[in-house]
Amino acid sequence: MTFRPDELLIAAVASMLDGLQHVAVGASSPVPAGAALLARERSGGAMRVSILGRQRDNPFTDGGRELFDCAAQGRIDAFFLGGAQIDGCANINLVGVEGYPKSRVRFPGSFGSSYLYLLIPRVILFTRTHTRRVLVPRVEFVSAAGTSPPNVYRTGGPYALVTERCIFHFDRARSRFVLRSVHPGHDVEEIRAHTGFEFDAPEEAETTDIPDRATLALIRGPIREEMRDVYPKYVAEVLEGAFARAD
Amino acid sequence: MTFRPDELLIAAVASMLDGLQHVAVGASSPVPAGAALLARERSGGAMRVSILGRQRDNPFTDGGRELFDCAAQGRIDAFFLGGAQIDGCANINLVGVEGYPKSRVRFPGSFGSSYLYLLIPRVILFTRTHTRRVLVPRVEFVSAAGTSPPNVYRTGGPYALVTERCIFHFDRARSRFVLRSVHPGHDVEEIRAHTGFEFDAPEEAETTDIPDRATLALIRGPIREEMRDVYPKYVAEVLEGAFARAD
Amino acid sequence: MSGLQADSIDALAAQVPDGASLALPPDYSGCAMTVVRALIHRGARDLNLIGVPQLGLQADLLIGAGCVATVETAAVTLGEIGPAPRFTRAIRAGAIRIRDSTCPAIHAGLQAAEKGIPFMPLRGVLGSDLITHRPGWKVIDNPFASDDPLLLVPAIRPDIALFHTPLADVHGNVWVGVRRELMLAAHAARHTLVTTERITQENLLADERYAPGTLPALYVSSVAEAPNGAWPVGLWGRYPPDIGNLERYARMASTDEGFALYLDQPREPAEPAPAR
Amino acid sequence: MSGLQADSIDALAAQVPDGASLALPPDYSGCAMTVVRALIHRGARDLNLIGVPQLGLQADLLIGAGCVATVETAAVTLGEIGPAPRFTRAIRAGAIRIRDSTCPAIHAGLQAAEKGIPFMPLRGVLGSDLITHRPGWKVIDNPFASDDPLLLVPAIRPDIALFHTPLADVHGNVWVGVRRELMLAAHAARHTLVTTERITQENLLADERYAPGTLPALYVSSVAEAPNGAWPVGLWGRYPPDIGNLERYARMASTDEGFALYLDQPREPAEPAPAR
Repeated sequence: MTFRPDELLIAAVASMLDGLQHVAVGASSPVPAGAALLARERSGGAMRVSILGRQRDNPFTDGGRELFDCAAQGRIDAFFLGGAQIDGCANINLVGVEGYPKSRVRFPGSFGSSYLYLLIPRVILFTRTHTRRVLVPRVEFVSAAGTSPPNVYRTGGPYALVTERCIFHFDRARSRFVLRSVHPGHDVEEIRAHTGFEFDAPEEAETTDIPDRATLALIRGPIREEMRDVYPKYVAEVLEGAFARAD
Repeated sequence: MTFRPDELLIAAVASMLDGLQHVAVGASSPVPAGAALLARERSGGAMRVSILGRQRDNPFTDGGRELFDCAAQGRIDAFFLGGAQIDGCANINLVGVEGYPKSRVRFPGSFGSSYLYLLIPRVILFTRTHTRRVLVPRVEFVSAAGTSPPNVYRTGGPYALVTERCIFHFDRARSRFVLRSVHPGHDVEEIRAHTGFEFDAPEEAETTDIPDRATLALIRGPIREEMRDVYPKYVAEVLEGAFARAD
Repeated sequence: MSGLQADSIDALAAQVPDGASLALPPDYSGCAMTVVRALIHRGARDLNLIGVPQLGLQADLLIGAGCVATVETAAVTLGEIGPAPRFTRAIRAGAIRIRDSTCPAIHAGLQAAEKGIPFMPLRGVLGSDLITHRPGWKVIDNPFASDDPLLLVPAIRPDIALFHTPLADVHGNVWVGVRRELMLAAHAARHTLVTTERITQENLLADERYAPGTLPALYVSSVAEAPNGAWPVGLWGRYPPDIGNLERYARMASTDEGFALYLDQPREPAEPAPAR
Repeated sequence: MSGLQADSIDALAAQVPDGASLALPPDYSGCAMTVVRALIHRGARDLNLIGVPQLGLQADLLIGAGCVATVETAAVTLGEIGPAPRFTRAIRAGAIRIRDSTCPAIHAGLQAAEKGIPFMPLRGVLGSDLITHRPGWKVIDNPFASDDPLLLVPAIRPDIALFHTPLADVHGNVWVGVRRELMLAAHAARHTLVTTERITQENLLADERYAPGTLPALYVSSVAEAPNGAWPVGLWGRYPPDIGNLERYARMASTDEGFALYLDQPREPAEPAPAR
């Protein structure tokens, strides 16, 4: 069955969420939001999904701080972060490159990443762009630290890194990414060529699961409809856009 | 003009509040509440009065902690405290006597006194009962400290002590009460006899001002009416009760 | 809570194990009296009560019934009705362990738990004997200044917060209105049990007038409908305290026998109107 | 506020002196854009912006207009529209001093000011370069444990909090709904200035549905009525952002000339419908 690249990404991320109780998603993250909604659908509604900035799925009533307090209370199981730079130790940079504070290229800022990365058990890094400019040996500014010394209070951290080309798992003990699966149409050689940090890869790389018929029906049915009011442009252009090339 | 003892007390306390911006009053304090409402009336409504536990005059919307936060922000100018025991250094005991924690006589507890006493500039101690059992040389348990060493952050403290017999001013520099005025019908001899702590008194003790006609009209008019819904019993039995003996 | 089925009072009480720390509001804030009576009926033991920030009838009943090991509170009082007789007696007898506190220290401790931090700094309080008797409290030198002693109170994380509110919805969202100390207690506690006057079909979070005063279901383990559920204390904006019953309680609870009688029959048996 | 007279936009702007620290919300929370434009018109200087906890168009306009000395924030962004062009450029040029933070550190700093305490402990953040660049932040050893490093962020007490809301009343009470970060900012700030869509005669504190989302007048210095006052950003529950205008802004603000032109004429001149 043909599928769109983002349908594969949504399905792949959703499979990392199955069984969790509460998944929170930042406002401008359509793929994570889609994945969380898909996982909730598959849980029969047992999973709680909080989409920040969305009136309907935003359960918070105690101001901007509640998300952070809630995470520190241990009531959020998974969250998503991106990074203008991500390095091999899973450090992320959302601040800027080429100098600080006078950065030649400045990004918006760290938002809540510096905090949530340490407190939410399963943080999934998502960056569509998989190039050596994004996946670097060492970030120029650590917005949020991928790993911490053993005496640092830390109840959470990086779980996986999902890109347009593949999925890495993060091995916290070794502070190192491990290639878990390569999306159909991509290969390890290509991934090595476009990844600026070192990572481990098995002899034989697995292929990322293609979304099955039932999953696609959910994405193209209730999930797409639920997403339409927050991400109208994304739904129209991507989730109703071109299919992936057939391989 | 004849007046009731509590009309004198209300007028005397109100005169300590004139010119302030925000006066807060605990729930079960009819004399302080009456005084605050009288002072507000005389301010032409410019003074803000917050009566805790009263729906209408309780401006707080952030839960029980807001009063305390508000005090620490410096937004409350005056407050009232009582004490099952009050000593000559203005320490107050709201916890118990004859042993701790196994007190033979236990009072409810310190409430917010331990905190507010240090943070609200003008704390007026009010205790109707003026005996050696209440006004003691040294409280058996310090719920809230009357004075602090110079390095302690303290923006507030005791201002005066008002009883059924007289008014003391508190001299913070000397950590000592000074008799300011004696209510009509009482005298310094009597006050010494019923006060367990040492205090200073001028050669010639002043008499507490008798409430003037305009003040009495306010108390017996709008103030009494405003108080009726929170303190119905007090208004009926005291503010509409017997007059003071004529002297 | 995510189920749509409201629970029973007994089901709520069953979620309070012996030995639990139990955060309860004062009489004016919203008391789940039906659950308190169910706990007494069950013979709950060794509860550690936490006043948010003070306690009233609920504590006096539980203490009198022998359900309580410790009490952390800024006060225990029946308010206008007078002192709390069973509390006063238990203190005198040394039957409970009291952890005297002050309102802002309890709020601060709950806020520390809410924020997942180990302690909260607090101004004031220095010089109070409370500090002498609370070895868990620390006075440090403010690291942002010099010679500036500062109290730190440790986080208070109750096992359970229990309270009563005017309104909840079928999704488990609970309207607490301006009684935000209830929301704070729920954020701080591991589990929250709620009784409510009424459970509505409408989603409270979807109504912009109700959402700001609503505790999200996320924090709520169970909700049970209990009309008049705060009786004999009152519920803000809904009904006043039953002063007659409270005065009857205060009288009866002054003796062990009277207290036992009250527990047995909290409501006065209806009497025939006196013949004339 | 205790007066019943609503103030003018200019009267509000006049209460923001040059050099003031000014707490502003992000684009989704309620932005008093009319006052921001009045400040630019006046040529305000050396403002120290504080994002609650991040900033958007307001900051980009003020920075571009040269009104800003420092910015303390978790981010500056136009959201979906893209990066904030004047901010990005000012950083590159070193024209403003940036104090990079993270959302919970700003909330915690405001909470410390709200509580009148010198600092607030905060979990997380350790290992972030933010700490390296914030000499005002301290890492101490948690006094309640051993070998447990803990970040302390100092209180953030803005001179002024400025925001826009859907509703206020003639008494100066301001309804912020679930946008409680606005209430926090007001508690923390010395003065609070508010523009609002509508000023009602009803006392919001007297209505149990509105009171829980209402900032009491006690904290409010001035209120001005400003219908559509958040334009071109949106106001939650009232109107969406004017995406067309924001995209126009992003395009124009990519050059100095375009930015000056936009300031001069934020609304696109009405064009005749193209002839067909």
